[in-house]
This record gives sequence, structure tokens and C-alpha cells, in this order.
Amino acid sequence: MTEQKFDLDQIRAVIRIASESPDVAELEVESPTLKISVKKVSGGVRAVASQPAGNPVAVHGAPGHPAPAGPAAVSGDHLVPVTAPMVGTFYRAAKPDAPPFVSEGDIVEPGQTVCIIEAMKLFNEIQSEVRGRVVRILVDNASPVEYGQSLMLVDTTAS
Amino acid sequence: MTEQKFDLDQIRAVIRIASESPDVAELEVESPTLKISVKKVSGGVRAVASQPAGNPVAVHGAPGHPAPAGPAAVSGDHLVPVTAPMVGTFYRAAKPDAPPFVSEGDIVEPGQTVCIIEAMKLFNEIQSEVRGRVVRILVDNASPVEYGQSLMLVDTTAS
Amino acid sequence: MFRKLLIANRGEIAVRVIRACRELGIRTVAVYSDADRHALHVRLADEAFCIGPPAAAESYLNIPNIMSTAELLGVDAIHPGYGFLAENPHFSEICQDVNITFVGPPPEAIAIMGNKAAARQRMKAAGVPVVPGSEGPVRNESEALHISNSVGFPIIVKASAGGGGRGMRVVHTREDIRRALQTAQAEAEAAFGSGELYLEKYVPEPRHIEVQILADRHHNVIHLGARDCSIQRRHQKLLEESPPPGVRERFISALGKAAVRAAHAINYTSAGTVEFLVDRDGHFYFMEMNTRIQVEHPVTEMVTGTDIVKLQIKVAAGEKLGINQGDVEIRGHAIECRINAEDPRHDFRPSPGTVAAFVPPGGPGVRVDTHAYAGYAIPPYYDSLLAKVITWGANRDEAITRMRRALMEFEIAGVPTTIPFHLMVLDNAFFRRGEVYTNFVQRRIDLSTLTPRPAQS
Amino acid sequence: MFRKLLIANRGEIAVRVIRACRELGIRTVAVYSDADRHALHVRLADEAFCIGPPAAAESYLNIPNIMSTAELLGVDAIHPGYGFLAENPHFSEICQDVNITFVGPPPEAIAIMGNKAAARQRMKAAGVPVVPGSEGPVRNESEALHISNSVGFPIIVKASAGGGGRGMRVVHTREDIRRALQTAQAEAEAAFGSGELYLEKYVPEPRHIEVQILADRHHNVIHLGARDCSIQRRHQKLLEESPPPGVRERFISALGKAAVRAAHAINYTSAGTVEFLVDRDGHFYFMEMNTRIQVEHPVTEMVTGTDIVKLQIKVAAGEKLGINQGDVEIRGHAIECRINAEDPRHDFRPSPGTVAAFVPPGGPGVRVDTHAYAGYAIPPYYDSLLAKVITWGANRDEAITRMRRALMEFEIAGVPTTIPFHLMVLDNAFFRRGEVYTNFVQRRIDLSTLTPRPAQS
Repeated sequence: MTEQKFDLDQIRAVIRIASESPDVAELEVESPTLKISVKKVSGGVRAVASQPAGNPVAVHGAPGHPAPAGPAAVSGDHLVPVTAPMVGTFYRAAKPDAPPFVSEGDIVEPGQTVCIIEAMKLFNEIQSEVRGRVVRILVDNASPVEYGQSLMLVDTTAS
Repeated sequence: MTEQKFDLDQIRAVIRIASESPDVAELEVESPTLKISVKKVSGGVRAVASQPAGNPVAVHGAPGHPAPAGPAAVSGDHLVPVTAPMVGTFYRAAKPDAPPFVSEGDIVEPGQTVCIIEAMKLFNEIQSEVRGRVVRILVDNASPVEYGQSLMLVDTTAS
Repeated sequence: MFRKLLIANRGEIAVRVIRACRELGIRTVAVYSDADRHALHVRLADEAFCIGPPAAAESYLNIPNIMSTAELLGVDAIHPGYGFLAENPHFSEICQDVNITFVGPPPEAIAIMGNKAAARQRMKAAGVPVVPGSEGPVRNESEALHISNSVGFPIIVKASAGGGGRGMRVVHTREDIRRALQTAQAEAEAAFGSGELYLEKYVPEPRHIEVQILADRHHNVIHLGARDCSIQRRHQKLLEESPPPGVRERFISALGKAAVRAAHAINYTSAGTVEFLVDRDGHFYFMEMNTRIQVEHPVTEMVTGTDIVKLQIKVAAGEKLGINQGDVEIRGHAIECRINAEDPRHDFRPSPGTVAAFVPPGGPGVRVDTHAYAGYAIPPYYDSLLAKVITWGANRDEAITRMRRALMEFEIAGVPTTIPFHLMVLDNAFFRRGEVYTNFVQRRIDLSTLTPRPAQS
Repeated sequence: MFRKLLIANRGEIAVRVIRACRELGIRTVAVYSDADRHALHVRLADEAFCIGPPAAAESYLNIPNIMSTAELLGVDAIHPGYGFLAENPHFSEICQDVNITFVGPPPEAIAIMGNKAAARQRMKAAGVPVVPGSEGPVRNESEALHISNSVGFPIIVKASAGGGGRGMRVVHTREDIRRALQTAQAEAEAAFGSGELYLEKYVPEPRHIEVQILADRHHNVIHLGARDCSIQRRHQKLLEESPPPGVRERFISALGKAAVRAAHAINYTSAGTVEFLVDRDGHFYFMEMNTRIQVEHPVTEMVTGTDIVKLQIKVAAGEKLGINQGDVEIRGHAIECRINAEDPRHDFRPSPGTVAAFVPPGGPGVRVDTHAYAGYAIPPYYDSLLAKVITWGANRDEAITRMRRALMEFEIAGVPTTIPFHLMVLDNAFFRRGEVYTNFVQRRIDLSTLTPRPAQS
């Protein structure tokens, strides 16, 4: 079965609507391809998104604010994000002309370098903490990344 | 299967309708392609009134605010309030030494005077609009009453 | 000083009066309609009493219920705010009859200024310049023609009992006079119950400049400088500022003296505003006097450091003003934007609804007068004023920049507001240069270019 | 002027700096920790960047991440606010190294004032009165005894690197000196990493009066009058006012001149505050200088009509102040109450939680600086300041009455606040008379009588 990707912008949009409505405690919207349930908690929003054949994914957003791509932004039973441990510039390869450390579809091992973050003129190698398949690289090469930003998603059930 | 986008304006509109209806606690709408469920934040005074059809409807008062003594504050299948049609002083009798128009337990007929409200030196006789038994007089004699304040409750099932 | 005061009003002005009373140590009674049970003025007052159903005629204009409440709760004064009963001489008289102080001028002063033609005659006699025109009401077409010939075209036909642009017609040629008289009379009769009309020379592109005055019962009358209220739409003020831009201090002083003369001429007491029309050559003409506190009074408070509502209550209690003209010093510049629950993209249609989020601006030089809060449901029965944002700056530039900043950070979700409109005005080059006139919005603002409010980022 | 400025701070001061930048036309970058994702400064800034986990040491004090953000987003200036990195000369130096303007004084000025003993020596040399005491650090007990004999008991032992009351001991007799030195040293070492101590004559019941100064890079230094910050609890300021009550203008002028001398002596630029201890006979002594913007700067803004943060940014960009001492005019009186999310009934314990309802006060003479809003969750990681309410009045009485009114109408639900405490102070007869001193709260306020806040009605 092919992996279906969530439309993250849709999820963010629904969460934003729930967040901006102080009267609303829970919101559920459902279309033939996607169902999103939002349950609000004090100070934030808890959301569950599911696709017909998929497992639920918890999504946290910021009320009245573009959903940050923070460490808790995307996680699930089997999708583990690699997050930025510092602020800096994200590089997929050690040098501009070198091959990327990993590409989507690659299997990574714990401790394997998956990218570099340059901060204060220092190049910091970022390692995967889990074994699995890189299903998505979320950040463009040479982009600035925030602390905690999800850089890529690793599917730990893949082999 | 093609990816369908949520109509965000539709979701917002449904939330707005729910928010603007203080009587509504939950709202669910469904079309072949979209289903929206809204559950509102609870808080404040909660009263339960029955609709003729028999389905309970949750009614929320203003949080952090005394429950209004208005006509909607107390209602039910069979209890009908007599409310003040003007601001003034509530009197149970025509004169200080006269017997009260009605007492708890009395049966009243439509059009029967049940009390007087003095406003601008004028004595206004207040009539019951229904037939039933006066089960409770809510205001002390010679007290000021607001517009719409419930003065007494009449049980229309009594005979 | 009063012990307990009833506020016969709602919305931001009711909140404003409660604030003044709290600072004066006066207990407050709020009255409210069924639609205003959760209103802020009800929450802030010491006591609150429901006076009727939502319709204003049965609640905020319901004199019997208001007076009953006043007597039942033992108040010794009533503040009418603006609108509703504020300029009703009958209400003011009833208060007098039952020995409750009406916080406003004597009924006679209200009555004179309520009749435009009578006011005009009185002002002329007092040496306050008026626009050339008819002496009193015009009875027929030939009289109107005669006057038009002497003051010259264009002329304007106005209703004696008028206001808000109804019963008004501009006439450019003698041929159009008859029809103008007919339609204006019909409109005036429908709107005010009186078809009495008068004529004035029409001043093209005038500015609306008004003077805040304060008068006590000891014959002290002072003015607190002038406000420019030229930014209007359909005769509704939208943005006001003090001092008026591009005007010399000497001119404001002359306006102020004329306003004080006007107040003396009708034995005025309380706070009031004398409105002038100012033409392109700097001539000014008496337009009307508002015998009440005005929406835009805060801009004057910001530049003078006074509290006009507190002073208004103080003089109503018979006290002396305590400040004289020499004490009044204008500092810096202040602007007010009226934030209405209206959609400027759809012809400013009123948009009641629930305010889902409400984060007012703050920081230096920003004042907010509002009765709204997060979760507030705007009732559809009353006017659409939701909040007044007033900014102060050391000069006009700073006041404008600060207003821009304040409006950008003002978060109101759930209902459209006039904020995008105000941002357009603030960014307009003519406005920035102080080139304002009562048809500024028509002439300089293209409402069709109003885009949805830009996101914060 | 700067093009883009990063605010290395959070809370109300980050919002304050964003407001100043917006009025100056400077784009803003907010940085935030994981705990502040929903913070107002993040929402108001043009760009926002997460710099670390909740702990301040890993986020708001994380120099590498802050500098990386500054470089990645191409800012040309960093404003440090107060606290965190504001008085860290190392951070200021790093900014210099990478050609980003630090909105604050030069690192040398920060460093001098960061060392209490060095600052004292420098001030003495510049002719600014200091409390009699040791010349520089005391090395041992016999030296301490010698100094104590010459200035007379009681004396106070202080940590050179100190602040906030830690590493401080009052000594009344020569017998107690040894123990005081030992405990103060231990405390200072634990708190500041340096056990260096110095001695001063102890001034009983002093007032804390400070002077706001502004200095540009063109050798212009002015002062904006004085603030009284005597209402403190455990060396934390709670209520500040300007001008200080019951003090002559001549005295404030003398304080101001001393503060300007202090600034010149260390080649100070930017906004800063020189704090003085004032004894019962009206002698004043230099205490310390805060080389940053202060929490209480708004009271000075309210009485002078200046915007200190805008001026601070302006001089950081190399511009001239544009106002001289003669332009500074004090008008009326202003008071600030710090509304902390603390429970004054339980020893002011910090009380993070979610702000369920938040309706700030408004109306005339009221300013609110806050980062809170309805629904805001106060994180437990940072200080408990929730809002600053500042009121202005034509005189001190009006400012106090207005503050009382503003605090009564301030609705904060969900967390306890210091509002009930402030109402007690405002109602205190000694406070009303202006009898304040740094131990006022201990001596005049009985916290055990604090009752739950009275209901609005």
C-alpha cells in the first residue's frame, strides 16, 4: 500500500479555526479522505487527524498563530521526527558538491548522520536516534531552522 | 482517491452559528462530503429546560455573572412565570391592610389580578395569563422589581 | 457631591461615566435592556437594574422605567451619556421635578440648541458668526428665492429640527429651489416630525472644527481648545483629532472665545461642544451646539490633561470648575479612531455578532475606551461603536504613527470592524499633510481598494 | 535607522520593544522558547524564531542560538530588554564583534556598573555622593573593623557582584562583624560566583529614589526626573511613582545633575537609571546604576510625554537625542503597579496557570503594558510579572484615585494576582501622605488582613 501524506496545511487550518473560537471545546470535521478531531485543552489545542486507512497522528498548534514546526508538531506511532537541537542553517550534505547524507526512502541507523546544522560558523552533524526509513525531508537545503524544528520524518516500522 | 479540501469558511460559519446561540451546547451538521461537530465550552450557570419534543437542551448563562432573573431563567414543561412588565414596586395587596391578591397554593384564572406594581405613582394591576396553581411567590412584598423579573410561578398542570 | 448616580445609557459611554464616578467616590446604578444582561457597564456598576426589552424605545428611552429605577434605588443624579435621552429637554425637566440632578445643561439651553433656527438667531445676536442665510424658518418659495439672491448660490436647505444629514439639500440654481424645498420638507417631516426649514449659504469643502467648553453654575465658562472632526462618512464622524492640523493657535483662540460667548448667551452649564464650519479662507461659522458629552471628548482630555466627565459631574453638583482659562495648556497631539462593528468593504454595514477574541492595544500614549471583551455578543439593537482608540504623541506625526501601530496590534476576531478603513486614512498622503475636509472620505479614500486586513506577520 | 531588530527577551518588555519598533518603522524578530509558542510577543513580531527549550539558560540566555537567529534572519540590532542578557557585557561584546548593534550602553559601562565596588569608586571620583564605607573590597575582618569604627555603626556588608538582597548583612555591633562577613561571603559566592564584599554605612528607613537618564553618542546626556521606588518587598519593587512624593523640585534637580555626572563619568550611552538612597534628612547617596531599560520606565514617560524606548533605539542607531534638558517638563503625577501572578495571601508565591478572563482597565489616564490575554497560559519558567498598570493624574491624589479605580475594574480570572495587595497600599494613610521608605511594606502593611478581592458589585 502506498503511503498517503497528510495535508498538513489543512490540519493547521482546522486547528486555527478551533483555536480562534473561544466558545469551542471540541471540533470534528470529516471529508471522504480526511477526518480531523480537535479537542481543546487549557492554553492549547489537541488534535487527532486520521486518514481512512491510517493511524491517528497528534498535532499541536498555536492558537491564532501559524502552527510552528516544533518538536511536537508531528509525531505518531511509527513516524519519528529528527528535530533541530539548535538554531542554524540546515544542510543535507557535508559540502555543496557532496552527495546528501540521506534521501527520502533511505534506511537510517541510530547514530547515523542525517544532516548538518551550521551555527556560529560551526558545522554540527545531526544524527538519527532511531532505525527506520526516511519518508520525508521537511526542510529545504540551506534553510534556516528554529530550535526543535522537525527536519525529517523516519518511519520506524519500515525495514 | 482525490484529495478533497475542507471548506474552511463553512466550518467557521457553523462555529459562528453555534457560538451565537447561547442555548446550544453541541452542534453537528453533515452533508455527503462534510461533517462538522462542535462542542462548546461549558461554564457558568447551567439550567436544563425541556422542549415540547422532549429533547433536553442545555442552557448556559453568563460566566462569572449572576443568573438573570429574566423570563428565561425559570421555565419548564408546566411552570409558567408571571413577569414584571415594568420597573416598579411589587405589592401583593391593593392596600397595606387588604388581603393579598393571591397566596401560594391558590388557583388563578387567566386575566385574574395577582399583584400590583407601583411605578411613577401609578398602581398597575398585573394579571395572570394562564390558568394554574401559584406554587411560589418569588418577590417580597414592597420590593423593587426589574423589568422582566419573575414575580411568581404558576403550575399549569395543577387543577 | 452626589452619593449615587444612575447612568441612563449603555456601551462605552456608560463605562466611561462609571469610571468617573468611581474616581469621585460616587456609587453607580446601571440600567440595561434584556439584550445587555452581560454588558460591561452592568458588571462594573455598583447596582444594575433591567429596564425593558431590547428595543431602545422600550428600555433606554423608557422614561417611566428609568425614573422608577432612579426613585426605587434612591439616586440623586442621572447622567444621560450621549444619544438616547441626552438632548431631551422633557427628560431633563422630569429630573428637575423629582429633585434628581440631571448631569447636563438646563432644559432651556437644550431646547434652544435643539431648534436650529432659534439657535442661529441667538448666536447671531451674541456676536457668534453664523453662515449667511435666512433669519429663522423660510415660509415659502418666494421667500427662499429672495434670500438666495441676497447670499448667492450655492445655498443649502436644512431642517430646523435636523441632524445627521436628513432634510438637507444643496441648491445650485434658482430653478432647483422648489423641488429642493419639497423633498427636504418631506424628509424632515418623516424624520423629525417637523417640516420647518431654513436656508444657509453653502460652504464648499469646509472643515468641521469644534470647541469643547465647560461651564459651572458660578458663571465660569472655559474652553479646552478645538477638535477637527472633518473625517466623516455620511455625516458620521469617524476620526477626530486635537488640535486641528495646520491651524494657528490664534485661530483656535478666536474659535474658543466665540464658543464661550455662545455658552454665555444661553446661560449654559455643564460640558458642551460648539461646532463650527470653517471655509478654505479660514472664516468660521457657528453650525450647532451639542448640549452633552461627546464621543470624541477623549482627544481633548489627552492634550489638556483634564477629565471632562469628572468636571461635568462636579459642576452638576454645583461645585466650581476650579480651573480657569489660563490653566488650560495644550500639550502634544491626540487622535481618536472610532472602531465600529461595521464592514467597510460592504458599505459599512453594521455587523453584530460575537467578539471571539479581543486583545486591545496598550503601551505608551494609547488609551482604549470600550465596553467589549473576549466573548462579548454585540446586540443588533443599538449603534455599532465597539471601541474608541485614542493615541497621544508629542506631535501629530507621532500620534499618527502610534495610532497605526495601535490599530495593527488591536486583535478583534469574530466581527468585521472599521480598522482597515482607519489604516487607509492614516496612510493617506493628504491626511498626513493635514488636508482634511468633510468630504475627505468621498474624495480621497477609495473604499473599493480595501483589502482584507493584513496578517500580523 | 535600523532595518530589522531582534528582541532577545519575552513578556511585556518584548511587546514594549515591538511597539517602539513599529512606530519607528523597524521590522521585528521575536525569539521564543518552547514554552512561549503562544506568547503575545511572538504574535506581534514580524518574524518569530524558536531558540530553545523552556529553561531560560537554554533559550533566552542561549547566546549561540540567539546570535545564530540574528545572523540567519539578517538583523542589524538586538534589544535585550531587562533581565536575561541585558547587563551581560560579554553578550554586548559579541554583538559588537559581528557588527550587530546592541541596544544598550558600551560593554565597558556595563562592566563597571556590574561591579559594585568599582562603580562606587568611579562615582566618588566623579563627585557623585556615595554612602560612607570601604574604598573597594574588604579583604579581612580587621580591615572591616577599622572601617566600621571610622564610619560608625550600624554598617551593612554587601556583595560586590550583588543585587536582590543576596549577600547583604546589617551589622549593629563590632562583635557581629565576623559572622556577618562569613555568611554574606558564602551567600555571595553561591549566588554570584564571587565572594567579594564591601562595607557601607547603614542608612535606616531610606527611600529609594532613582533618576532616568538618556545619553546619545554625541555627548548629550539628559535626565527625565526622578522616580520613587520605595514600595518594595524583599528588594523587589512593587509600586513606583514619579515625581517622588513630598520632595522639592530643587532636590530632584540636584539628583538629576548627579545622575548626569555619573553617566558622563563612564561614557554612558543609551537609557539608564541611577539609583539613590535618600535618608530622612534629605541626603542622597549613589546606590547603583542599571545599565538597561527598567520595568518602571512608563511612569517617567507618562509625566514627561517622552517615549524612552524609542529614544533608546534612536541613540543606539547613532542619532542625536533631539531634546535637551530644557525641553523636559514634568506634568502631573504617574504611578505604576506591578501586577504579578503571585498570591499575596500566601507569601506572594508565584502562581502560574491559565488566565481564564482578562479585561484590562481603560479610560482616561490609564496605561496597561501586558503580554497577557484571555486564554493565556502563564508558563512557570520565568518571572511572574503579568501586567503593569500605570495611571496618570493632574496631581498625586488623582493618580492614586485613578489607580484604585483601574485596579478595581481589572478583571483577571484563573490566577491570583497582587491586585489586592496594591489596593491595600493605595488605601494606606501613610502612603496617601507620601510617607514611604524601603521597609514600608514590612512596617505599614499587614498582609494577614488581606481578604479575598471584593466582588465588583
